[in-house]
Amino acid sequence: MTLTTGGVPPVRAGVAAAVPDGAPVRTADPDDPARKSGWDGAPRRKGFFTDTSICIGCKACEVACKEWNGVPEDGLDLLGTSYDNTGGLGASTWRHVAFIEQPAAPARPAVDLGMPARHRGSAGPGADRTGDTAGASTGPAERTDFRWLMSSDVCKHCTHAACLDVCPTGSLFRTEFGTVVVQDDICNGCGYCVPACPYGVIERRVEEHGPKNVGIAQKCTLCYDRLEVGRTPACAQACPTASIQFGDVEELRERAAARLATLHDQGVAEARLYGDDPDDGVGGAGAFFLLLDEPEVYGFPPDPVVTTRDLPAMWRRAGVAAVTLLAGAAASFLGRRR
Amino acid sequence: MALQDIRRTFLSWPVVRQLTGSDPTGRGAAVVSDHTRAVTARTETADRVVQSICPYCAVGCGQRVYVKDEKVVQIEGDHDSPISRGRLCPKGSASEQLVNNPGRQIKILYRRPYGTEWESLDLDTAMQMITERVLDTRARTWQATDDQGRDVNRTLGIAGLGGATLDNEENYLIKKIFTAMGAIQIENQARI
Amino acid sequence: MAECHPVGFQWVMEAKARGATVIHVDPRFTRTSAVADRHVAIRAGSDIAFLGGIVNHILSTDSYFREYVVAYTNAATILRDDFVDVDDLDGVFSGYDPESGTYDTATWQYRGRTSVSAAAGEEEQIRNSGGADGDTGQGGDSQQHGHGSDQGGGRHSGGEDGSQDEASQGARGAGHELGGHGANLGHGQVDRDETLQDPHCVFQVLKRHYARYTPEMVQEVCGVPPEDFLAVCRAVVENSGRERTTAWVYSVGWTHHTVGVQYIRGAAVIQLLLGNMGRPGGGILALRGHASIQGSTDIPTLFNLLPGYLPMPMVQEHGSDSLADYVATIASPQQKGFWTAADAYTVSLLKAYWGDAAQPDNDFCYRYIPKLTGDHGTYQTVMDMLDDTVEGYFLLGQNPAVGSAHGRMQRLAMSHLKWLVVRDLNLIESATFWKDGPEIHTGELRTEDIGTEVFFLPAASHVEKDGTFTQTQRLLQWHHKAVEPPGDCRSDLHFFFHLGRMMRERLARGEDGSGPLERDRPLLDLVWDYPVDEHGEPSADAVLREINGVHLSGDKAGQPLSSYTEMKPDGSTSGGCWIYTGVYADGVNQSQRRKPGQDQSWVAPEWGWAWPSNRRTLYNRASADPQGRPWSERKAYVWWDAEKRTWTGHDVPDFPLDTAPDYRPEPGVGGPKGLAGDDPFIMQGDGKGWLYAPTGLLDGPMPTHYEPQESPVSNGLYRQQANPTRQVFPRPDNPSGPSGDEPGAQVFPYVFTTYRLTEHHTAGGMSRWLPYLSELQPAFFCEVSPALAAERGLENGGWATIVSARTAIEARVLVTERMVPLRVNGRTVHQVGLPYHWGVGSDALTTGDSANDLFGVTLDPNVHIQETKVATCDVRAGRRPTGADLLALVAEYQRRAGITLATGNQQRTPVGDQPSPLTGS
Amino acid sequence: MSVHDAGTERLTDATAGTGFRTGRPDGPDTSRGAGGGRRRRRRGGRGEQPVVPDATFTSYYGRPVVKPSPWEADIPAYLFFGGVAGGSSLLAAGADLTGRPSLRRVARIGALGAISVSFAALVHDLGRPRRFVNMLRVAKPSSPMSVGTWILTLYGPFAGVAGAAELTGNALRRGWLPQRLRPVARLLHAAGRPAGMVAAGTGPAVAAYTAVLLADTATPSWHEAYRELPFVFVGSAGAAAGGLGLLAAHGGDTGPATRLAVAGTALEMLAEQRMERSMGLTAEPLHQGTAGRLMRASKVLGVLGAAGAAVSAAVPQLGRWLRRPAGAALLASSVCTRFGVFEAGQASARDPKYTVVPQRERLERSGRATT
Repeated sequence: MTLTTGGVPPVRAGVAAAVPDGAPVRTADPDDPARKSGWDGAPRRKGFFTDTSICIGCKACEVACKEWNGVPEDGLDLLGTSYDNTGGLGASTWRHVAFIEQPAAPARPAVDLGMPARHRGSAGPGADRTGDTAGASTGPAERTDFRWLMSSDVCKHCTHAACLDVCPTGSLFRTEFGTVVVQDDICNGCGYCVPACPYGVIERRVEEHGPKNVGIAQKCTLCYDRLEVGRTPACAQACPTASIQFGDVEELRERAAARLATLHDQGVAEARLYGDDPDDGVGGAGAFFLLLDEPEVYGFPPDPVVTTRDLPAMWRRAGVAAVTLLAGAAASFLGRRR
Repeated sequence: MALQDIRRTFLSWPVVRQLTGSDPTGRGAAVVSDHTRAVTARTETADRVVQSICPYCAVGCGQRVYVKDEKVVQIEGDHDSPISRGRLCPKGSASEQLVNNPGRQIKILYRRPYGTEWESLDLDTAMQMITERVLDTRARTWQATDDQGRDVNRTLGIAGLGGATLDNEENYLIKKIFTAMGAIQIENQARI
Repeated sequence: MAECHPVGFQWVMEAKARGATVIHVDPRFTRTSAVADRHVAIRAGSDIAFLGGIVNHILSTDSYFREYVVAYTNAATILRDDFVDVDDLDGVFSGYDPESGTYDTATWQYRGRTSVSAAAGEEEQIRNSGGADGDTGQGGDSQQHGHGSDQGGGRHSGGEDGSQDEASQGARGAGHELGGHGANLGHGQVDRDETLQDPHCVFQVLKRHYARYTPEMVQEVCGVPPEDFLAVCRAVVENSGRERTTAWVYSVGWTHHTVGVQYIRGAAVIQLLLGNMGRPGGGILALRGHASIQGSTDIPTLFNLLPGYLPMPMVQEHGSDSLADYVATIASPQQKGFWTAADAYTVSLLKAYWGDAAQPDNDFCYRYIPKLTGDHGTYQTVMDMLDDTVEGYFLLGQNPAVGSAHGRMQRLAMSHLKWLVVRDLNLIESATFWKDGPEIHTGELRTEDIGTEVFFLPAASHVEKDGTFTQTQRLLQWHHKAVEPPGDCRSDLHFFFHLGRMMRERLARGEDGSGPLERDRPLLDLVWDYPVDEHGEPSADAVLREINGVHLSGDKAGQPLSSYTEMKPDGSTSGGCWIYTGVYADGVNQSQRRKPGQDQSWVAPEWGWAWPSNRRTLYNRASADPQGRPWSERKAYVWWDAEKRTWTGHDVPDFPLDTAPDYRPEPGVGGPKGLAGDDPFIMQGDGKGWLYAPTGLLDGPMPTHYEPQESPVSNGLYRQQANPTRQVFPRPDNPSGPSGDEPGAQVFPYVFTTYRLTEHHTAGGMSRWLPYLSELQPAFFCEVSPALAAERGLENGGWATIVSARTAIEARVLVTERMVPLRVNGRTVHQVGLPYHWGVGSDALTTGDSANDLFGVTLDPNVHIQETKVATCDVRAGRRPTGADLLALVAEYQRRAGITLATGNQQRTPVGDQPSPLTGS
Repeated sequence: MSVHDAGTERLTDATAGTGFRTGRPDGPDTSRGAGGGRRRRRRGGRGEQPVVPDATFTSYYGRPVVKPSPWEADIPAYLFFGGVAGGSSLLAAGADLTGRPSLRRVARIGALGAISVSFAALVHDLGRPRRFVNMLRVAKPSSPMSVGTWILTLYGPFAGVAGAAELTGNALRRGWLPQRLRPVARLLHAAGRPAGMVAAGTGPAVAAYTAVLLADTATPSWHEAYRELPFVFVGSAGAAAGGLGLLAAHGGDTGPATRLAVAGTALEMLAEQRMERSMGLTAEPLHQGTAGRLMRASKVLGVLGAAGAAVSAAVPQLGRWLRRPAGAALLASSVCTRFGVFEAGQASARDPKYTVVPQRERLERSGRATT
């Protein structure tokens, strides 16, 4: 391959340069998910740290992802949810930028007392918020802490990944990078991974988005093909403000902790990390976040747990139930015969 | 099928790999398919990569254009650029689609006066027709002097709008040919 | 900036991470506001009041950078004592002629000076603040951008009254055609009072002028509470001085006002007072919105300019046949700086155009250049189309049916053409207006009645051709061709080269083989022999070489020029654009340089090539103190090396390298040698940064607040409501709504403003056809506050109809607290936000009504740019009527508002309620 | 215009989900501070007792947090038929051993039919049915569907042999078979009993594992049911198998079917009640909408069916005409249970409340909440 320009080496060299530390460093962590999945000598686990405090909601990640992975366009609907017309992650959306508009707290307390009840399906937020619109009567002075939060969501590539656990074909697999990837040539579209995911990430592609990979479970691959050749995933490479950071999970966790400390020092008390804790319900996510509000504000589950954590108990219960049925059936043949 | 093949097929059965390899739970190395094993980034298999500049706004982000079999297969940020450091906005990230969009109009269309539909036209004919139109209009609307007899050497019958999305070289030729043919009403987005 | 230039915005985020304070002043709370330290909601169209308030704060608290101001600006310069400011004349400066709506600028001059020539484009604009990027978008990061501006052009003050044009020509100055080359000062000697105490010195005049711009006034006019305003003032002041600098970044929506140039002047005054020009981290940065919009003004596809900001000759000003006359109007040999070599630049251009035919004895074919007689700008041209004087129209990557003001006028004008050539990547609305435009739907046009012959020629994309873009920081970057264009797609280089070739071939034969006519000589003598490849594509590289210029004789004959200083007025050099000379220095295409940023200094001088002379920050002599030492180590950029007796630093010094800081020229010395060692503003006739522009502007020497053409409030400063020199077009098809306290103003009670979204690009030709972008913003919408939604019964996700004095459009509704009602002048002003990417057609993936249809045509007098960032409207719930009912609705609104031709079109606001006669026809 | 419609509809969701910030009447002021500007929604209007007292919660425009399964009717049908098959194999084995040929015949053929339909439903539900065989690439204990596949792989052939033996045995007896096939039929006949025994041994697994299949998801109303759902399902399977026996077997052979049906129904109901108690908020969907209607129907039909079966057994005169409707009711009850549980889960996944509130409560219980 040649590079058409003066004096710049071919892109292979560029690729090598893209791997910051030259040859991939092998993981030494015995609990590394890749090692536990049979990858001897796996490189260090790769992941994303998404710092939503510097996200500008440009959606470059969404487009770069679709471009690289050939993910189809999935609908031209205006959703009326701020600048989010994507809605959420799904089979044909592997990156999703959430937009949350938060009015400042009104000066007066106890807003729910005496307020008219809010009805499902009534008009837009504006229609019945007028009495409480800070700007309506008071000007901008009292709403200085109006916030517009933005956050780019993605597959979490969990340490304990329910989708991977429940996949009956081995289509979903743990890669040597510790990520979780669907093998399009294997998946038979059983759909089990869909309800298994505690974050609602993976989804089976429907025909309207076709024809590529219709009926097959689809989600972020953390650009497995790019990682194979030492490249940064498309979304992280495109991200203009480095809100999406790619790297070794271990290092990213340190970076995230440092960033959190900085924000706390700056008085941003509401900053918190989400998904970075190896002791959480999914064993820590490979893609974790710095948030400025509760996880559910962004559409995240506040305390996700990999469903298979309870699987041994489930099997036990089912075993007892099966024996009960066997015993019951046997018992039903006891007694007097008519 | 030779026995050897059967054996190989059997041994590559993930269940067997589960039982014999380092991945007993079947969630990693044991279940990888041949297809997956062969995966590589299309940036690596491209015939060449060409350095370019994003065509949208004027920040001037660097782009790398990957070409395979004379088709653009990927456009992404050029990390060498001190302006953009490899990053692109959503529009820049969509550049490949700008080039390869199946809906892109790549044929000349012609609408005759009072016509209700497009017709097709080949490039040479279109160029000939446009040349005629320009020269006819120029001849018809030529002003050698203004109403006070001062030389103006121009036509006010031909106008142009555009240039801000074009190359400097293109703008240079446009201004040069407009000026030489006496057409002065050339404008672009900078006025708008 | 985050909205429209996300990748450039990375540097803002980087600065913020290092402790910079980011303030965003915008009518809307945008993605930029979301990450800014402070968002200040401002009423659209009130920016001069805000900027003036900051000037007043700086002056009244003595917060200016005194050493910088005294040494580097014209603060100390003494003005004529017959200058009268707006406060004494109820809103106009001295010299105003209410009949023509223009100024005689004689009284604005420096003492001892008469007006030599006022140019619309003053140097500040060309080199620094730029006045006229019309592009709505924005554009880039950068140190100091200094995009060129495309000013000039004759004024249209109501009808083409030739005699009036002629008579007022001298008084108005030659702004029309002087283009961007800068104002001619005659000479560089001025009277100065460096104590800044003289009541007639610029500093004192400025102080008096802005004394009324108090925080309270700012609140009244802009709707910005004093505490917010003062917080901004403090941040700006605290972050300026020796150790720190503040940058002002505007997106070129600032130019979309009838006082657009003065907005930018306002920022320039602040930056000069605070010592933020020519220094790292300072400047006024224009964010431009098209890949090469900077290039298209440098090498202009603009009526009033030749390459390198040389003016197009105008009959009245330049005479019609003398090169010497022409050159004399550009710069006086006694003035300071590099414009004194305009003859060399012009002759080199003529040699590039006409080669061997251009000889000293024929004035280098100067006569071949067609002459202007007035305004031939795009809006004037559109009106000429309606008058059927324009037969043919080339649209080159531009979609005026959606992107220009008054879309209806644009489309109707195109229906008057004989032929239309559209070259674009997609089948844009301007190519299909004859079958699916809004006027077809209303019945105003019938496809079968439109005689316009339309050629749609698909264009090559950026990866299908070689060439350079000039980005917002004046950087030329080469893009390499990657693949051949598909199908019939061709580059514009291909199209125009072959169009020229075919025209020349035909003309050479002449009619009936009778040989060429005299008028065809400019075409036939043209240098038009670019090498082509096997596909017939001309070599962009060869064109760039021609732009750079070559030595034509001597031992270097045939070699590219390395600098514009090598250009000669004797015909021994050629060069198509003098400011680009050096892009082929040493015979190397410097725009192709791509040394990785990580392998070079932070200035990255080896990436691409910046005009002029690969200089990344303009006026960088000002980054050192008068003695040539950096103002501070932290802000060191360019300095005087006393040992080597040369200027040096991180960037290419923007100063004669061997001119020592203590050098003082003899009186009467002009040109580069006329610059004193402490004259950093080398393109200004006096070498100083202009706090006050004695010449060069048509609407005042200092920015002063005027209301927009349409405004719901009256001017809080004086009787004069809007810019008294704005260019109005009182035509039945161009009505304006009443403003302020005028009767009928309440019919259009709301302000609307337009803007871009991250997900789309301008008029949509490069975004609304792409699935990946269209799905992100799939429909035209309006943004309204909850309060306005309640007032008008709008529902989030529902429909609204927005009605202006011109038309009514419909949009989906986003109710959002990001839109804030403001308290202005004792009343609540609601603002409606409208992205302008959509248009009515049938080919794009997402279509919708066009926000620009709501606007009329009223222009800034200096640069002929339309006011498309603010106007008034009404908002109704639900969809608009269709067909003739739509026209009836608009007519009803016009009737209720009592709109006549006079409404909004009297340049001087009449006294009281007495109607005064119409200006113009 | 479809854009408009879709937008409005989605908006309604958004509006409902975003809600109007109410704060918590009995809690600390959550409107600012760490939770800055959270919007919370309280279910139920004033004066109405909410199911869960403190169900204020925040969501992203009311959008689901987890995704409902993409499964349609195939899967609950699969659950039902799997249950029928598993239970029937037990009944068949018992009948075989205790000499109840009509019950054996009905149960064996029923098991074969049910497992066939069940299998067809499973394949039909796949996004890529032709790739069904990929299920056999791996054996993953972590995947109930993988385990289930292997259970079915084990069970299916034996149930099939038993069923085939029954079908061919009948034909053989009646001399319908051509000469050539008779040795095969005799072989099948001989294999019938051992195969039936194996099928009976694995049948309970077939019936029980489907509960794990649902429970091993992030679907709130399935996962939270994991403790009791296997009992509900085996109960339902027993009831359904008994019902099938009642419906189709000869009256004299139906005693075990009756007992199994009554016991199964009782188990199902008891377990279901316990299950709802342990599920907390996520039990709510079992009472609402389609799921609620199905679960109510299941109970009514189950009670009627079981009662009918019992009465049939006790009063043979009534049994003659009551037995079959009772059997049908039991089958229908089982269908309703499976579809009801399925729908409740789907509904729970579509409403973020059932994901967010329990997790938030869990966090607050454990003291890990950040607010």
